[in-house]
Amino acid sequence: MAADTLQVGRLRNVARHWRPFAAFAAVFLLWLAAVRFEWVDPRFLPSPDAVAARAATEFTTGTLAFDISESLRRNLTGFAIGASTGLLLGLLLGFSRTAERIVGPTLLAFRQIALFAWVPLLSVWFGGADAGKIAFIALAGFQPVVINTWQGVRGLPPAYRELSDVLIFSRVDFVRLVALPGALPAIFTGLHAGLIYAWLATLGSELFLNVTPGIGGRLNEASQLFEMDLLFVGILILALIGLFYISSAHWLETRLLRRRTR
Amino acid sequence: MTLTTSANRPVEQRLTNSSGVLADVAYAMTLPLVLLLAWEFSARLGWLPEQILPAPKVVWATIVELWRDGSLIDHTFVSLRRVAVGFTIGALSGLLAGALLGLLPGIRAFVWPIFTAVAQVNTLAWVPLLVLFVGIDEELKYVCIGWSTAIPVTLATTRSIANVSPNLLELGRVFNFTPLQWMSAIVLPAALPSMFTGLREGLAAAWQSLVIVELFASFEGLGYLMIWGRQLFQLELVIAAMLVIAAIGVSLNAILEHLERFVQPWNSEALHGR
Amino acid sequence: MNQIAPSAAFETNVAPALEIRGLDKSFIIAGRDVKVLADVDLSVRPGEFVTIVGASGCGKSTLLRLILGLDLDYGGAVLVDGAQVHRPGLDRSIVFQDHRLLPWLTVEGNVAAALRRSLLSRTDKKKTVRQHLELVGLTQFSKAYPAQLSGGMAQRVAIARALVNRPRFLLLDEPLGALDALTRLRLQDELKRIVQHEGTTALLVTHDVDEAVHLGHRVVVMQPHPGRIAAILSIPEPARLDRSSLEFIRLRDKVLGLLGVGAAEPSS
Amino acid sequence: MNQIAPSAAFETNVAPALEIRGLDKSFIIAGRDVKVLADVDLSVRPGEFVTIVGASGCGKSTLLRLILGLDLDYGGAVLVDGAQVHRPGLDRSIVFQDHRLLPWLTVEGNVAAALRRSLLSRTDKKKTVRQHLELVGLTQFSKAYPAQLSGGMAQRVAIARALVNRPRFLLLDEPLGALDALTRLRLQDELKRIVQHEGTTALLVTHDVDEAVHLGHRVVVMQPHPGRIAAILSIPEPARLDRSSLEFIRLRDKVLGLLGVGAAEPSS
Amino acid sequence: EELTIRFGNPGVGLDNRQYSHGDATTYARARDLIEEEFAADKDIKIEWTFFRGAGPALNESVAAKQLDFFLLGDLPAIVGRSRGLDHKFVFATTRHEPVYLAVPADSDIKSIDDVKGKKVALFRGTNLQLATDRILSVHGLTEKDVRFINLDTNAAVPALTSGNVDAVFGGPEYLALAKKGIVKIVYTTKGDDPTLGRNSSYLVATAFEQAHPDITQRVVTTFVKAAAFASDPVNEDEVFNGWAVSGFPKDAFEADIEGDTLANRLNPLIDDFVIARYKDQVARAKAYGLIKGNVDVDSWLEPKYLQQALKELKLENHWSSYDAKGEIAQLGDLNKKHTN
Ligand SMILES: Nc1ncnc2c1ncn2[C@@H]1O[C@H](COP(=O)(O)OP(=O)(O)OP(=O)(O)O)[C@@H](O)[C@H]1O
Ligand SMILES: Nc1ncnc2c1ncn2[C@@H]1O[C@H](COP(=O)(O)OP(=O)(O)OP(=O)(O)O)[C@@H](O)[C@H]1O
Ligand SMILES: O=C([O-])O
Ligand SMILES: [Mg+2]
Ligand SMILES: [Mg+2]
Repeated sequence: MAADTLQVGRLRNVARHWRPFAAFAAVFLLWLAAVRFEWVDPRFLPSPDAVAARAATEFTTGTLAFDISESLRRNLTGFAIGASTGLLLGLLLGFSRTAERIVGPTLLAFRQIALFAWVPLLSVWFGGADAGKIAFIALAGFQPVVINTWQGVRGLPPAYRELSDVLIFSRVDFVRLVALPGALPAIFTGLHAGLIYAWLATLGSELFLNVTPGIGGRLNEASQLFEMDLLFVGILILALIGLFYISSAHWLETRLLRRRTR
Repeated sequence: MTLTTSANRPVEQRLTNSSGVLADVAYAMTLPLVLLLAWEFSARLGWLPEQILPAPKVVWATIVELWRDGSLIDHTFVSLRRVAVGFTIGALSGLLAGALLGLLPGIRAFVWPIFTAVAQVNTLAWVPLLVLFVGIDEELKYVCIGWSTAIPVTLATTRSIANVSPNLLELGRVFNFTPLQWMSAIVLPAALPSMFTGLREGLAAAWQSLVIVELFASFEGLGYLMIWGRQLFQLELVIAAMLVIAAIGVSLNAILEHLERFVQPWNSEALHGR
Repeated sequence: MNQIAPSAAFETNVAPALEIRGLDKSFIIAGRDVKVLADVDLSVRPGEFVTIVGASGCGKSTLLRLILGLDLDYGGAVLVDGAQVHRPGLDRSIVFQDHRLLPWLTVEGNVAAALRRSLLSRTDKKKTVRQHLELVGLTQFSKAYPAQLSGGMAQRVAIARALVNRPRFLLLDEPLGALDALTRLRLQDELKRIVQHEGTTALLVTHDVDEAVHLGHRVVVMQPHPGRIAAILSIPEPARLDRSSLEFIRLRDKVLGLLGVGAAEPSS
Repeated sequence: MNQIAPSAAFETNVAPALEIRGLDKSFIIAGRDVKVLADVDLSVRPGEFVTIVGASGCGKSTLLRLILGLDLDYGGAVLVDGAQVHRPGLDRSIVFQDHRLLPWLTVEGNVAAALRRSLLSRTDKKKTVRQHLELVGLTQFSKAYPAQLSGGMAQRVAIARALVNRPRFLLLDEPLGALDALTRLRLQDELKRIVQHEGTTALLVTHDVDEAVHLGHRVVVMQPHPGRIAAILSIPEPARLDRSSLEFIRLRDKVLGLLGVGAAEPSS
Repeated sequence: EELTIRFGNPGVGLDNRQYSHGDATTYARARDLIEEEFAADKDIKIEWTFFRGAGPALNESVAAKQLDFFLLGDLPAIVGRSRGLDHKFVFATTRHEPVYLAVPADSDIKSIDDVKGKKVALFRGTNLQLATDRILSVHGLTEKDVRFINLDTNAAVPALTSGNVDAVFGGPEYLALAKKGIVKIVYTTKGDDPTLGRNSSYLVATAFEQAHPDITQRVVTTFVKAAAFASDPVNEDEVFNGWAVSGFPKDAFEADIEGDTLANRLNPLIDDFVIARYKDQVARAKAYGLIKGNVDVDSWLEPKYLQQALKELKLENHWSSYDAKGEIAQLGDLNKKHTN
């Protein structure tokens, strides 16, 4: 019977791999039907083959591949800067009660300022070129990471803090052996959110700072010229890249956290 | 003899409630004051030209002026209304969706990837499309703000529920709890801290989205004020709007935090002990 | 209170309340498939008090989890009243080895949690919660949170919670482990009385062999690697009643011997 | 191994390793100020093994926390080697009542965690971790995670962790509570041997009076409401060595009597 | 030592192509005329930055001291100037840039008069707002007669096509949509009152101009030469080809210029017309609260480089100069040829 259950488990795993695709397929069918039966004004909803054709030309004769790589480069650079700064500051705030009391409230207040409100200031301070964009993306990635890391460390069960007191852990050991692993779920929440925001900011930076190659500019072009096929290509690419980011983060997370619970 | 050595633990413990709050406020004000002083000095010494960073007194004068002519209140009210409606819609649907996804791993397996994919396409990209379907009036603002609120709330709720300790979940099975009891006695309290984090994220996202959507299609609101300030290259207007947004954000956040403490007495009580 | 049910009263022709047949259970530990329970057979009659002793890690807690229906991934059969166990039920209640109190509920609230499905009126619920807190000596702490309790106090709350619902089956995983000698003796007698009085069928895991012999109609001795039943000893009622009786001491030493302790603990 | 230090060897003129004077400790529970330790005085000499028994909730764990320096909010003085305790130190190690293993580290990793501050070479660290896992019988589980252990196994890991650093003071909060009789006896003797051999000063909290008398040079009996010392009994070496000696049984019964159990447990 | 001359333009090509269109400097960019001019100077590098159709972002970069030469529409230039951005007005890049009224293909709006009471999209705070306001006032309307909705160009297109607004005032970007049949153009400033429409200017950062007057002169001369080339009707096709490097189709330029001439549109002179238009814009911007301080147009102008260029190129009499009302004050050679 134990062996049977294992078999069932394996089958269930296969099914699990299938399910996400089912949802995507359903949405695709819905789209096809909406086009076919004209549920939506055809000017607003391009057909899948029009979008596919546009994507093909954009990738072969157009600049889309380069646009994507430029957006990704900015996104990753900015996120790396923002997330690592956020992680370090978050840890500092989590460990040092004094740092927390001095910096914490201001940080929370700053976080309440909408991201896009920073565009004019960052643009004037860093210029509208790559420096300004990356600063903006870094800021976006920084905020959720710093907050979640900080709260994650703060929320560590007191029992674990005591334990590291008793084992006389150095700061480094405390971070490595207790705080980081203990705060890891929270930190991952922060990184997830940070990735999402940094991706939003990448698009935003390409729309609100000056235009250089990137997906943001292409989306803007699509909506100005009312080219719905290009708009859909852009949206699909945004979704795919975001999905890739999130699933990689999730994969990493489950690998790291897997063995903790029964 | 009570021990009051140089060790800071007992001192900290004794600084409960009233005096503790005072000390906290003193600490909290340090950094803003330092920043303000640095800002004022650099303005006085002319390190930063006015176009790069207007002096504090210019920003203050702008706030006073906006206050006098009533436009600050008008813009604030409009934004608050939009955020209130959008956030409520978004938070409720996010909590609901998150609860469903967190509780039903079967559905989660179907929907999660497509949800994450769609969540990656942010307000900015949706707006041109959304305008076609919901128009450009208040509905557009509510939908955008609600959407951006719902995403972090859903994410956090799903994760917090999916991460509730299996040991505690088991307990509910042992007591044969009805789904409702199971939710109220185990899942909810266990997930509450992260859910509140999600709500706070959602609130922040609501403000983000407000600015974006007020840029796209609005004549009023704090976000509009900010965009207007940028358009006219009046950074003092931008900073004034930022300050007001931050002040409101801090207050709303404080309310959420208070609520959080209120619904989790076990945390605050236990903290007093240990 | 009437003194009933000497162990002789459990005739073999009475339908068993709990029946375990050919139970096998494995876990994957560090990549390897490890068998933790092998071929366990056990029949428990209604109203019987069975105690289980055995080395650490021999699968006692696992066995209780399977009886509860918390884990269905095993070989063999677990039957309660003749029916295969599919899920936990209100008929079976447990004191977990880790007390598992809900940190967000007060002592009172934790005990009351077990009554959510009960049909009692609100005042009756309140009353029975109070009575059970009295039973474990924690009336004064009814408004405290778990983080404010000592280890033994938390364990007593868990006992109150398991009893409050008057279950037909009581599964107890070292419920008295963290208790001081006095409280322990008192609660042992309370458990014995309750089981007898209510006709409850009880399975108690313990490391205290005196406790096993004092409480059990039968003592199950388990052995590790893989966990299996080494012996089942019937305890005659006189031995259960008098801890200084020669029979009690003989049985205790026999259990100790089965556990491999023989030489260390002298029989007086 | 040399048999040293009968309790008579602990002269009063030796400077105490640990001295507790007029200790008072209160907690706020449900809004009220509750005194949990009142006027506790205790002197422990270097190399002495002191065991503590007392009702659940009488403040035993709290006392250990204060000795560790985890909580400084109390009245009175706690002196280690004549100096007031301000913080935990590598000289004092503890087995917490809840084992407190770090869930994200393997068994091995949890034990090695206590060696972070040690000056041993890497290979020596590995070796001593392995030795201590052997000592508690968990070599096979060195790569397992805490969630995969039984309650008793987790407790044994915590014991290995406390010992691995060869501390001068060993604080043990019911370290053997979840162990089966055999393992328990074995570990009792190991503890006794280690303490004697290394000259460690040990404080052990237990609910098992046999254990208290078997291990302690002195047994501290505490009483609740508020927690205070009711009596301190010196155990002569012969009684400690022979569990069947009349002296052992007399002392055990005396402790039980002090705990209020007198009548229930018959002296054989 | 090394010197980088940094040029900025508030427009960008399709696919983010680093090209723009609509004036002589963007034609020069397409044909590398500046690069050619400085080809011999090994230590001088040329750098172009194209901003997405927006003065604000360009102004921010000017404040961050990242640009030396840049083109700006009238209002953004005035706004930057009012905030103390230190630059000089060296020549006019365009004048009479038409404003169009676009409506959905099936709309019954037929002229300016029909927008009364309608929902109209408008990008506030841009020179479009001031241009629209003048159009309304010339037609006897005020902003109050119309229900304006603040929309940027991105949102205006879908809003218009989905029927969320009834009309939109905008630039030549709507010509392409009209060609696709998605909207139709029912009014343009072309041929209407000559003071309607928008103007733009070329500006140099004062710091650069003072440090490198010689280079400033060479830049201005190169652009004026390009303007002269572009103003010649025989070159029209080549100019459109140059602009089309930005990715926008030639026929859109043809449609935009229809009924007007490049000679008229690209006239670089700082004449009374231009000065009057800028002064009027300053007054209106103040009236609308778009700027706080004053902008003294006269001290902003720095025509000496333009004059020197015209002299060097022997073009003093090439373009006509106009009076404040837009009537010809002094007939230039171009118009003579043209009228002949
Ligand atoms: N979730 C799990 N995953 C992997 N292994 C497990 C799991 N739970 C228990 N085990 C293993 O099963 C065996 C039996 O565990 P169990 O908790 O039943 O022992 P026990 O008899 O209750 O021991 P103790 O007296 O120490 O509580 C142990 O070897 C343990 O490592
Ligand atoms: N953090 C805390 N906050 C409030 N009260 C506490 C806290 N910790 C302990 N107490 C109280 O202090 C008293 C003593 O607790 P302690 O844990 O020291 O008891 P103990 O003697 O170790 O009991 P046990 O044998 O059950 O472990 C108890 O009444 C408990 O309620
Ligand atoms: O160029 C303008 O943004 O008006
Ligand atoms: Mg167990
Ligand atoms: Mg304790």
